[in-house]
Amino acid sequence: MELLIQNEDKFHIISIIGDLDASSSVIFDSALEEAINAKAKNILIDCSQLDYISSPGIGAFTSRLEECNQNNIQLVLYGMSPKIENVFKILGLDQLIVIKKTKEEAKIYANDAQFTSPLH
Amino acid sequence: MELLIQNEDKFHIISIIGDLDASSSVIFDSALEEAINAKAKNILIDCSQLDYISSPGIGAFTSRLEECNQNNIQLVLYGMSPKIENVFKILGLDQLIVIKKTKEEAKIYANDAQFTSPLH
Amino acid sequence: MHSLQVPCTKENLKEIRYFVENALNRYEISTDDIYFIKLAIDEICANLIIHAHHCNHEDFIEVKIKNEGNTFIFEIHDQSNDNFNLLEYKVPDIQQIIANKKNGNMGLILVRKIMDEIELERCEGHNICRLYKSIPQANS
Amino acid sequence: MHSLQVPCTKENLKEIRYFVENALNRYEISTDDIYFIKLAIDEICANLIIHAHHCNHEDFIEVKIKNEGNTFIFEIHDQSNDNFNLLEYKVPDIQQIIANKKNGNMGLILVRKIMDEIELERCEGHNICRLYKSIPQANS
Ligand SMILES: Nc1ncnc2c1ncn2[C@@H]1O[C@H](COP(=O)(O)OP(=O)(O)O)[C@@H](O)[C@H]1O
Ligand SMILES: Nc1ncnc2c1ncn2[C@@H]1O[C@H](COP(=O)(O)OP(=O)(O)O)[C@@H](O)[C@H]1O
Repeated sequence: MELLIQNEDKFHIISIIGDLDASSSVIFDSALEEAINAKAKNILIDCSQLDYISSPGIGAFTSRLEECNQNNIQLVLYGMSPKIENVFKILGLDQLIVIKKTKEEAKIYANDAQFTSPLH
Repeated sequence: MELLIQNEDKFHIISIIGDLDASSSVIFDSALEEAINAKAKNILIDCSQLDYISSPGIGAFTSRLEECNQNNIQLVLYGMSPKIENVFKILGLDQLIVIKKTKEEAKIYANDAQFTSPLH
Repeated sequence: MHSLQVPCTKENLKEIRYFVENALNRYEISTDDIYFIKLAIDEICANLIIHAHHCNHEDFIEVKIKNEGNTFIFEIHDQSNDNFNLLEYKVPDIQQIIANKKNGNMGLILVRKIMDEIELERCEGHNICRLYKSIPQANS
Repeated sequence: MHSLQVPCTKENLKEIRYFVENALNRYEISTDDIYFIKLAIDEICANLIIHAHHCNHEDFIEVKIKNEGNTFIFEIHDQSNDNFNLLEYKVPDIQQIIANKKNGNMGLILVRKIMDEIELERCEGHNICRLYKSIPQANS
């Protein structure tokens, strides 16, 4: 797996390239932690080149959902293949994690969410 | 393995993408045969995306060397990685098969060779 | 029967998935089903590698794939002494996992959802975890 | 020890190469050496699959990788009855192969050039072809 980290305006974008499994999730986990610690308010995860994900990869998101919600950090995943979306779906996580089709949609969502008061 | 077959002017170019092994060499073998039967005079083999070659892949070339020489067909390989060139080298085939670095060099070689009378 | 044996390191999970994919590719199994099967086997192997063998590369894990008609049997063999019982383990629910804020506990949920049946066999320090999956349309 | 067992089809050669590469990746072996080793094993396996098993997917071939210090031992196991003797086989020279105009006869030249030693063992219908390669700088 490789990570590509970019900042576009106020969006912190992490692109995951390859397989996110028990072996590679450690690195991704710290990249996500770093983004949160650096007080990024809009973290977009580009999954368009993500070939595979298993539970430790998914856990990187779920373990930080509360923290993101509490700190009004928008964590948005986009561009994932239907196969990978299915994994989130069978866990019921498509209801709890924000998943968008394109980068544009992800940005629009994050923008809007930032300015409406969060429910949590 | 995938093949991409293109004609650029008088050059018939076969690009090999992936692994050329005992399983895939059959298809490549017929593509090469077809090019010879279609009376292509300059057959360039683009090896820049060739990841692996084993003996049946190499045999596709060696088995047609005589025929190419007799019929004044220029068979030129180009763009191969050092690893793959090594395989030709340990067989001593770098002396018998024309291997060039770039497509341009391959074209220049084929052009020149076409107009100088062959030694064979 | 296809089989693969590799040392207990997390880096070998990718090789295990590649092996499973290659073994299943010659059957008429949808790529979605192949993905899920790879995932379930990956989760079981990752657990053994991490929790039972502590990533000791001198230990080994073996994956065997058999099929009987349209039922695929995946066996994961290892030789650890830990007495974790996958069959008695109650998976937590997802809300609880999120509230817990730790990364973990989702692998076995996936295995249970994907596989039809799970069987454990223990015999003189040799453990077999057997996963069954029936794919109605699969033909060799 | 790493091992892989697959049915005797040419489509599985890629899986065998991937397996060999993955097994060697954790040692300090140059990518050039890995390429050559993959090649030699591929050639032996292709010969067994094609000449000894006629691509019968009900037959199996197994590759095992061991190392003793800096010497790697690659074993290829199968169960055919053909009596081809790799060790007695005299490889032709390359000019002869070209004049012959047939695609073939280069695989064993490569194996001999790449490997340090080749050993055959036959025992009750079970054949082992053992290839030795020493890589001085290899460290796990
Ligand atoms: N083979 C095993 N040996 C020992 N403990 C295990 C084993 N498999 C699972 N466990 C225990 O069960 C828990 C749940 O496993 P799982 O759902 O796969 O999540 P994870 O391994 O990511 O925590 C693990 O955290 C571990 O404590
Ligand atoms: N395992 C084997 N069983 C039977 N015959 C074999 C075996 N391996 C090699 N041979 C014979 O030896 C010849 C040379 O093998 P090789 O150099 O690998 O070239 P190729 O297999 O491409 O012809 C083969 O053509 C085949 O006749």
